Amino acid sequence: MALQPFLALAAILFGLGLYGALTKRNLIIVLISIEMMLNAANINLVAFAHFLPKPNIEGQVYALFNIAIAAAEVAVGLAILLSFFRTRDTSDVRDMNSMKW
Amino acid sequence: MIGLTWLVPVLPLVAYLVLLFTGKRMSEVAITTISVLAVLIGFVISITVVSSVAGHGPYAPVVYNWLTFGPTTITMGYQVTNLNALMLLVVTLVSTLVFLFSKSYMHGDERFSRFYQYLNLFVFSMLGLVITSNLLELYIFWELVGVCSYLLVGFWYFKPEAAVAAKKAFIVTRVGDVGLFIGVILLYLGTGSFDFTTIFAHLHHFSSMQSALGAMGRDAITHLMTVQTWVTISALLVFVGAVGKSAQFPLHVWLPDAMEGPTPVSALIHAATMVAAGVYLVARMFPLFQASAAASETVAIIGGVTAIFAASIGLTQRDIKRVIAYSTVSQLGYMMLAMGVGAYVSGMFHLMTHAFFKALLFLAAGSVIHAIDTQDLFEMGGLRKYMPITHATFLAGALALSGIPPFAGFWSKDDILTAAFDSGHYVLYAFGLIAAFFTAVYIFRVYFLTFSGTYKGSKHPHEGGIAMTLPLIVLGFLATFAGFINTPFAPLLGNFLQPNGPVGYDPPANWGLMAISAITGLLGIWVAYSLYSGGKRADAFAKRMGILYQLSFHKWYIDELYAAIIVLPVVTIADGLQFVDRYIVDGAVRLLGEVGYAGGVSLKYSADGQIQTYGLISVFGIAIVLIVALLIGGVL
Amino acid sequence: MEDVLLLIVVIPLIAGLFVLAMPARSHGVIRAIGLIGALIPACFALAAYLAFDQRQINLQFPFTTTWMSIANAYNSLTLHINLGFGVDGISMPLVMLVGVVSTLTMIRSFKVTERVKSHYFWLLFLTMGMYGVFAASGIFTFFFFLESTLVAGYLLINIWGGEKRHYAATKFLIYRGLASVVLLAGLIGLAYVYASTAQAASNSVFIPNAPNFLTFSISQLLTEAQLIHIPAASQDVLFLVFLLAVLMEEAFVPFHTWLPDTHEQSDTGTNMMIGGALMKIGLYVMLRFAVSMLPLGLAHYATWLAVLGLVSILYGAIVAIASKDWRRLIAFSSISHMGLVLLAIGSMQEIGIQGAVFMLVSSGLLTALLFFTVGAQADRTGTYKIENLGGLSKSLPVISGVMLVAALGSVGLPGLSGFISEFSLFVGGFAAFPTLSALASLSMILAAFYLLWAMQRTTFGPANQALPDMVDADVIEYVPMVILVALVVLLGVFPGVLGDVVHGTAQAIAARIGG
Amino acid sequence: MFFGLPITGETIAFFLLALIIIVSAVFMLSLTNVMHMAVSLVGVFLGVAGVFILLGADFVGLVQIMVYAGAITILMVFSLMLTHRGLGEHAVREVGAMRGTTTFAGIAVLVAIVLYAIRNAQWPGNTTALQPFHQSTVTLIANAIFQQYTVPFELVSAVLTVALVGSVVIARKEE
Repeated sequence: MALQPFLALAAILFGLGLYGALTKRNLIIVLISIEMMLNAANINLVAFAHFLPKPNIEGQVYALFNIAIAAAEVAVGLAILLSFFRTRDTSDVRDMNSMKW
Repeated sequence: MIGLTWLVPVLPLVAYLVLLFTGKRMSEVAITTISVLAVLIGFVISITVVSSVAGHGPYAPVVYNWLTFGPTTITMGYQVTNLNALMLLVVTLVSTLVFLFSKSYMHGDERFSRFYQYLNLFVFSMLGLVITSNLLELYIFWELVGVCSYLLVGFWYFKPEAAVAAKKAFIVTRVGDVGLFIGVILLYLGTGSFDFTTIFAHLHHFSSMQSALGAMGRDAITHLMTVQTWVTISALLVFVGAVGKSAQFPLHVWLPDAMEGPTPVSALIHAATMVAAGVYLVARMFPLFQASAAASETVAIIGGVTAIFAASIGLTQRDIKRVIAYSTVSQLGYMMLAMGVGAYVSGMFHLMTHAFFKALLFLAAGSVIHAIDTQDLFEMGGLRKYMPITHATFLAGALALSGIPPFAGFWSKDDILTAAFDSGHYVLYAFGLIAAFFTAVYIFRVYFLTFSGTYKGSKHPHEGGIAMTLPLIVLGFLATFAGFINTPFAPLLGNFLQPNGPVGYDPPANWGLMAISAITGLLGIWVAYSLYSGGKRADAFAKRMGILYQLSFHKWYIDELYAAIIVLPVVTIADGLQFVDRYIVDGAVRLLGEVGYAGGVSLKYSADGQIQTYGLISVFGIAIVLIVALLIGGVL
Repeated sequence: MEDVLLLIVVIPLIAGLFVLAMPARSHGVIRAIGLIGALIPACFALAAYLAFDQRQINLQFPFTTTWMSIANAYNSLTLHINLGFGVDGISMPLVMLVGVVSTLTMIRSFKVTERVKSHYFWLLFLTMGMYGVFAASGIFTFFFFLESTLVAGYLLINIWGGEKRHYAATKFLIYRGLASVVLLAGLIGLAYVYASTAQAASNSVFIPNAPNFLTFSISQLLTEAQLIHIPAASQDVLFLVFLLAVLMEEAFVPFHTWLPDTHEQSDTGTNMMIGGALMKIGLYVMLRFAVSMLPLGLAHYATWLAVLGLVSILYGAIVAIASKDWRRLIAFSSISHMGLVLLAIGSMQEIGIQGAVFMLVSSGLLTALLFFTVGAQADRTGTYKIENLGGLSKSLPVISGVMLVAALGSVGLPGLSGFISEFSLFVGGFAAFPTLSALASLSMILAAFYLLWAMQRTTFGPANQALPDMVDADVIEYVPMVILVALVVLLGVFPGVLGDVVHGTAQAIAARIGG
Repeated sequence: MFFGLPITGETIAFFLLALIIIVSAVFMLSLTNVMHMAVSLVGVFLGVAGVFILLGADFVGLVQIMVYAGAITILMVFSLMLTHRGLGEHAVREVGAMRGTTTFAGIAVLVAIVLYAIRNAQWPGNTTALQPFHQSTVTLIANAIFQQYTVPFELVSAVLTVALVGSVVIARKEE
């Protein structure tokens, strides 16, 4: 196996996640898409850890940190969503624009 | 006593500082005593200095290092030469008398001590000016006397005319000062020194200046100049300084206005000492003018023109002090004429006698003004009865000014006219002679209008106290007899001023010319008598003269001319430039700011608050960057 | 004595922190701390000034400590970023000037009653910044303190200024910030050009500090820049960058419009600081970097410098005539004076360099004095508009008298410090550019015109009836006036006290630029 | 040979996983039913976990399964259900075709360039070993976390705690 297929896979997954994050109107879906992007990044980290001339465990460590932070992010994101939904009765990202200008 | 010369200027400075810190609590008598003592001691020292110089000749300068200035070191100090010693004597003598006179003239003024402070500061500066050891030091004191003049002219600052006159005096003389300033710099650059002796030594062999000039500047003009033009330009610039200070045409306009100051100030500063500094400067820099015929010729012409020009204005003025002021301008013109034709001794001689009789005339005028509180000639008259001493001394001064033998003015003025005639300047001689005629007319016009006829005012005039009359008497005595120190029979002053052989051009006595000028003076007096003694004929005469009278009365409209061609354009340009600055230069800046602001405002609508839009734009941004990176190659 | 400069820079900061620790209501304590915090460094500066060795041309009282090192910064050279201080004959007088001006500003600011605590903190911060700028011996240290003056100046204008203070403060920030950016480019460019040239030349030329080529040390750049012959093309470009920065920093025409606005909107104390010390930084940069290290660039642009200087001289003088506000008048007057310095620098004469330092110090003192007296009369009359004033000599004789001294000093009256500065500058100018200098000398007449005209309308004439009743200077106000007048007279009568310090360094610079 | 790769078990496993991931992701984005979306989401996360294991990162893979496929997915599904009303209403309010196409085009360009770059770049040589580390990855990770990365590790735990508390505070009903 070589490095490239993994990087390519990660790139494609990243692109799909990005598409979801930019087009979906439901905040939950957007969050899910972001998780997919994070997963793509994790694939890269682990793949590099594996394929570097001198394999290095730190890639995996970073991936773990990533996962932890992603979990925290999802928790906070969903909490905001619930709070938002309760007050505005919507989970549409287009309604979350009170901070413009 | 020669070692004490430095005390002469320092004493008034000390008096100034004492008055500055304690003057407010002192009585008028104490203030006057301190001040008069300061200059009187100086006068005594000056007498001994003159006597030792007469025996010894010029002394070497006494200096200390002041500032390291490029490759040279500027020194400050003093130098006693024959010329300096003479000036020292004249200045201290006149100062002492004016200080004494001011006591009663300024009596009761709430800023009495301030007045004496300024006077002391002035005398310090003036004395420093006359015994200076180098050109830069001369310039420093030159400016200091100017600022003292500014302060004293504006002494009654609450009078708007005085405020304007003070500013005008400073700025007009400043024009001249800048000329001198540049002249000093050019001389320094040419010779590498500020010392008179060094500069003069270079003037004797131009080749030494050639190298200094060659090393200078990337400016094309320096390469076009020969040493001769360099010297001429320097001399002319130095002369510009003298023109400003000595109120020569065309910078004479400040002096008559300066009469807004207290009369003792006019006597001391604007008649006897400071305005003569211009002549002194030319005398001090005499070798420089000798080295450039063109410069000397200019000096002579300006002097001659000023003499007749100012005298013509003096004929018609109504203000007693203004008449005398124009007379001063005119007489200074004589001195410049003397310097210009090379008559060094005659010029200095006239400077000295003029200091005496003009101070006398001003003080006598001051005595009159003090007595009747007006300066308008046509409100005076018949004062002979009330003020006999003032009358007598004024008459002596007037006779001296008119050049009637054997009064002081006759000898010195005649010297100058003879020199002008002998050196071949016939036109200038004619100017001088006509000016002499005018002089006799206007001063006796003043005399007759003031002292003869009947008194027209209401206030009861009376003679001032001893402090007023004593200076008048002393000066009257000097105005009468001072001329005898340099008669053709015994040229004492000439010998004193030329210890190392003749300087400049000293014409032999010419009895014919003497007679002509004496007759001219008498003729002038007769004209004045016939026109003004009765009072009636003057108006008719003025009408008959028509436009000439108007020209003279309005001072040839010079003030109006300057207002129109200098002041108005400068102020207009300033206003215009201010507008440009505010709305065009700064406007461009603000426009730039506004464009940025407007851009920001319009772009803010593109930020719709949708995070997905931002993300989309970022995607395109990144895509573009990546495409560019790909196209440039090597990066990806 | 080694750490004296560090102390001078740090003490105002410490005092500022003390001020912050005080309760906001205790104005008296805060003012006392502010005064002491400015006075002690000023005394140290005086001690350093007196101990200054006039024969030595290197940076004196050196203090250096490495803050960080960047390996492989350029061409495998290591860059040490230092906190370093040191002064020579140019910066020593300016450090002293900051000491005088800052101390007197603290006294003047006793009159500030609004947000006293933060006012004093920022004044002390600004003091620290200016000390740091002039005492810095490293490019990094210099720039760090330069930026800190920017912050403090901005806040001082923005909080305690006049009606349009936000506008003025923003303008101040943008212009000086822009100048800083350009200056930073120049400084880094200088270090890198030096590093590459020195590395290339190290085979043929002995370089004392080899192989430490990449350096931010001003003294090393000063001593070695001329050894290695930086190519003329690089010098030209760098000089141009520095020139642009200085034009903005020092408010030369046409980048001047921020200065009148700033002065017009600032509090008197801030004006004293800005006009008295802050506005000397630009030309100090010129002398320190552009002139000393890029002689070929200077030679190439000398005429430009002179022309730009002349434009500023005449433009400033003429617009000053039409100025209706005292503070704008002073601002334009100082633009005019600084133009003269630029002209003299362009002359590349030793005397011009010496005159430049004289003028910086002298105009610092005189501008501070002018702003102080103008502010003092405005405290009483409530206006800076010249047309609303009149006859102040009657009610405020002392303030008017000192104002007159300051005005005459600015006109260049001998016996006051302005004269010898102007004279030196003109000697330098005439030696190189007689025609331009002759035109510049018109400014001497114009200066007399606008200053004395303004004086006439302010202090002379009958008293303006619309003005309120006033009392003359109180004891506290005597202190700054007496000290400043005394210093102005001291410099005017004995210029040697300044000239001896400047002379050696000016000579060294002149030797570098071949003047 | 398959895309220039030797056909081994490894390769086959990779392509299977890749297929699962991509298809699930596409489903995830195109389906509208909540439950279907959840299932495809699990597919993506499990596929990624498989890739991790394929790369020898067994510990990370297991964490991925636990955290993502387990916890996060459940959380998402719950949220979707809680806000079902909103979802039902707004599910039709998708982006316009224009916007969708532009976004797709932009992302396609981006991904294409990245793929091109990946293909053309010089990468370090291949490692054939399934497990390049000579020790257990768990040991290695433990060493790294508790020695070298102690501070970040502690910070992460702090972040998690804060996030936990913060979520509660934010999501709590206002009094």
